[in-house]
Amino acid sequence: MASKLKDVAEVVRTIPDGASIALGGFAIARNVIAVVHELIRQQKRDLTLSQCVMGMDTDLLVGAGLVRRLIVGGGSLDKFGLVQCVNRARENREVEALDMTSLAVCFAYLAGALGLSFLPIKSLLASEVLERLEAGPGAERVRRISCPFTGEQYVALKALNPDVALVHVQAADEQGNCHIHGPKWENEEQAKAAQRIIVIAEEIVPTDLFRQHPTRTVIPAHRVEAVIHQPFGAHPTAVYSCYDYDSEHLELYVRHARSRDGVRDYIEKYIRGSRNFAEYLEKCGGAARLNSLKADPVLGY
Amino acid sequence: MASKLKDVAEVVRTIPDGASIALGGFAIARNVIAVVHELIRQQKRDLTLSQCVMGMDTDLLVGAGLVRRLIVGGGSLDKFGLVQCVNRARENREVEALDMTSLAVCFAYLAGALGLSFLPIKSLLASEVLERLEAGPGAERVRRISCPFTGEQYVALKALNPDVALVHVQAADEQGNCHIHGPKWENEEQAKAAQRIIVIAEEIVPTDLFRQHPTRTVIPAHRVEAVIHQPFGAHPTAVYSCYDYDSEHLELYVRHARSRDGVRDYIEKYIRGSRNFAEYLEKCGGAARLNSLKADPVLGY
Amino acid sequence: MEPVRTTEIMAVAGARELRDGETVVVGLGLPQVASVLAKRTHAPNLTTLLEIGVVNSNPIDTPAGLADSRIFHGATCWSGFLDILGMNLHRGVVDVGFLGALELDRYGNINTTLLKEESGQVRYFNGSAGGNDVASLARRVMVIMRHEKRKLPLAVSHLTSPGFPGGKSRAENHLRGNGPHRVITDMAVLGFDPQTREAMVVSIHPGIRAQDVIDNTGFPLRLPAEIPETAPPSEEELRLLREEIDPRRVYLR
Amino acid sequence: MEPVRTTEIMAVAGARELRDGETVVVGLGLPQVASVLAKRTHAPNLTTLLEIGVVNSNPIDTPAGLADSRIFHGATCWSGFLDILGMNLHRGVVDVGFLGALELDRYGNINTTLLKEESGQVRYFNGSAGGNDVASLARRVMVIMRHEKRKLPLAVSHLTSPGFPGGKSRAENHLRGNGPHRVITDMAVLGFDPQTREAMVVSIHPGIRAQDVIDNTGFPLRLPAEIPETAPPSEEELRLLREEIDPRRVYLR
Repeated sequence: MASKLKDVAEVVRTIPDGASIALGGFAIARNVIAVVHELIRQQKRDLTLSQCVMGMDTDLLVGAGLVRRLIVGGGSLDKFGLVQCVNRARENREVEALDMTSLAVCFAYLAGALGLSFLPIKSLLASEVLERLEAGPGAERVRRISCPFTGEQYVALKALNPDVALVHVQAADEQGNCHIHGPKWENEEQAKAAQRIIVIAEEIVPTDLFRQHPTRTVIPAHRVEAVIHQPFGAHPTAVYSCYDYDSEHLELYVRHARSRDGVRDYIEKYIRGSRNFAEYLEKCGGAARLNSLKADPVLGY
Repeated sequence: MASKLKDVAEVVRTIPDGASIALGGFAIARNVIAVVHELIRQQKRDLTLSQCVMGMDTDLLVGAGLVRRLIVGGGSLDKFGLVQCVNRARENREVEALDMTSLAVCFAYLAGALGLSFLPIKSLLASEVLERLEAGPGAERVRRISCPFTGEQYVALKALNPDVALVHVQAADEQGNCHIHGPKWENEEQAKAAQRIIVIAEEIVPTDLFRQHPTRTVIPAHRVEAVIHQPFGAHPTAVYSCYDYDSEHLELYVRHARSRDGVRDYIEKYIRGSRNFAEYLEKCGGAARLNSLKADPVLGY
Repeated sequence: MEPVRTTEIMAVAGARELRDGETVVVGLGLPQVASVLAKRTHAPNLTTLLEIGVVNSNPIDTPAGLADSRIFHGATCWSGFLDILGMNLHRGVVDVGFLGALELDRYGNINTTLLKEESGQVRYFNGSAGGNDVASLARRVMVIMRHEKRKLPLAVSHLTSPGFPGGKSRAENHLRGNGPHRVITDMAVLGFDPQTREAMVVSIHPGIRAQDVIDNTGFPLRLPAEIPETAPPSEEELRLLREEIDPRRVYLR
Repeated sequence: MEPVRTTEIMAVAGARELRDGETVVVGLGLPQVASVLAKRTHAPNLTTLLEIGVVNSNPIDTPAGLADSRIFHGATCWSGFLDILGMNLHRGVVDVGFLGALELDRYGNINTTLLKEESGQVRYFNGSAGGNDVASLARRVMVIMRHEKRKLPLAVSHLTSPGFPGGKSRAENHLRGNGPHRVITDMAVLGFDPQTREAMVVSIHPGIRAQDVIDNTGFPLRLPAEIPETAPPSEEELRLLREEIDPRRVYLR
């Protein structure tokens, strides 16, 4: 079978302005930072991002001004703080935020992954989360319905079928078969809901590894369009069994993210000022720093 | 944590007449034969069985006259033939057969597993399968609806929440954590849809095995009520990585299943005539025969 | 060289309908053989799915059916019905679905549920299983079956899996896939008229007369003025089928 | 022996609300500590779930949050949101859900989305994530938060996760779970009046005066004639908390 290995810049060039993108990251874990950097370098516009729980990935894209709409359950950088760029953009109405819940986003992905145009849910009812959706652009994604059998009231969620899913995984083969170690959060549903799946892998492994453990294949090759090989591609966020999050760099980012100027400086120095991800990793301390983050083989962090 | 290991007779005594049971078998693979035998020995009545593809398990239960209703996608004994007892009971209107499709049964289980009272599907439309359901007792399980967003027509399937799910797995711990090797067909959805999960395991393994490979846990302990340890408990059907199906015995069964008398004789000799599963296995050739069925460690069959 | 068998012509006809890069839900037997042949010739990037939860398996021993571990062998992914029938077929990414049939009528409707004997007695078979799902949802449906008058009636005695019910379009029937595309029999390859949606002859196998086909079909069959002959297998295709894919003649009887 | 800390009283109060054999969706911090304490004492068969797809993990290092690999450690199952929030919480098998809150009002409605400053400026926080799901679906909801007037207003400035909106029953609000059961603060344990569904005092922690509680609550708080004191931790509970569960005082500050 033909290899789907591609360079990150080459892949990002195929993502048009206005694209809807499902991000596979969660808070400070498995964020697709390498692709986020390239999206910023190529100055994409008017992106729609969807994610159960936003992390540094979404915060950076919003901070760089690439995002028109968010469809999310929540957001956090864990102990490092809030998604400050996202919240600032919300507070100043610079982004259209469709705030749902983690399960609502997950069910909308599931509907998309199953080829269903909608799925019912019992969350959201009797909350301002639903009222705000109904009062704004979110109105097109929710309807109050009742069960045709029991009459029970539900919120119908419109399926999410993003143009592209970007998922960072520990291991993939050149055809796109993927292993994810640790919790998968919404990765399987969001990937299978998307029109195009782009995988960023820490390691490229032989297809025989998937033949040896077929039950562990989370995303199968035939659904995957491209595989980007980028070790430490999620830095400074963590990848279970590969490396820990980089506390120093996350703290540095959070300090910058407090103000518009700070974010601009961060983006200039670490992203636009780097020709590629390797250069960024050098600025973060290079091999020495990265080695210090490597996961303990037993603990996985 | 307390052990959930129980004896098959003890467990089957807790299953009342009229119970709805989800069966984890598929054609001639991973049928819960040990439990089927005990259900027959204890002469349960008026059972409702659900399954994507019926195998020897359902055929035996119907042949023994224990079943009032079937909710199924199809049935087969692969190259060994048709589910003759089921088909004879259908032909003579001795069983209420709600014939759906494999995906419809799977979606009904999924709805049940997600706590949704219904799920839409695009199968069944413009078919006599749907017409027959609507014309009979199946009418309570299907409704024609349209998507609140797109207007597209769907069939709404009523959730399946069986009283009990019986699933044969390769390995479980005493608390009920389960590994299933090979394809899972509908096992995860049907188990999580059921009110009670009863697992039959070829092997009891330590909980640490699940802690070592947490991504492989298909059914988690907290949902499981009882674990029955019964090596070769699926005989004469196959269990991937443990043993192959027993062609001779399947052919013998199929010959008996051709007629009511034949099935009666089979049940008398092999089931009612055996005090327990060990006695049945002896009648099938005992250790020598079973060893000849053991799976090749590389091929898994 | 041994004369070409009808089953070989059928397998090759099936293989040639598959395009490189497509995703196919296969059944046991000739569909499996046709897919493997396509993979080994013009479609190396074909993905084969089994409804029970198997992706790209590569059996080295002959399976007794879909539940036989032999058919799981060499797969790159093991999942379940929800993944294959739900997240692939219902999702809309399955290009081709292969089906068998007890009966197939002029509108490509399929019966796999029951037959009615003259006595009026009904005899049941396997039912739908994934058949109705595949017929409702795959982009193209291909049926492989024997060419007999009783198996190709004007109307099926039970409509298990829809083709173009009532001769109406898929949209009018609220169905997603494009419906039946080819019916490959031991006499001919049939297609469907885009206007009337009735079965018509696409090609007739070498050595078969048009009259044979008409006589063995239970519904009026449209024939083109010039009837093409089904392209015979190439030497390489025959070599692959006979030496590599089914050397023991399990399916290519 | 070192005097009992408020955080220890809170952890113990939380632990005692959990029954053996129950399934609990926990968050980081005190809920986690309370669950572990319950497991080590009266509830060895407690099952703890993390919304991201973790069952019965047993961290040995202090996690920075839900996304920190440290919190996955020792789990018997790793799945995802669909399994934990869908096939457990939405399925209806979660007995207890622990939540935090920016604000909680007299009907147990929770705000985790935003705060409005005097200037009228809105400040956003984490939003719902799984919070609204847990509040809508868990059989019993337990909130652990600091006891401050501004955090316990008459009505939340944004109703993220419903308790008893409008003082109406869960059924009238079309919600499945039974709603808020206990609010454990650093001053008291609150419950909800089954008739009026308003928050009321269940017990007050040792050393706290009723007036302190009233003064630090933004809504009229019903107090029983005889106000029970929150039962203090036993020596064994203190030993477990201090020596085994949180020896480095990360959460029990």
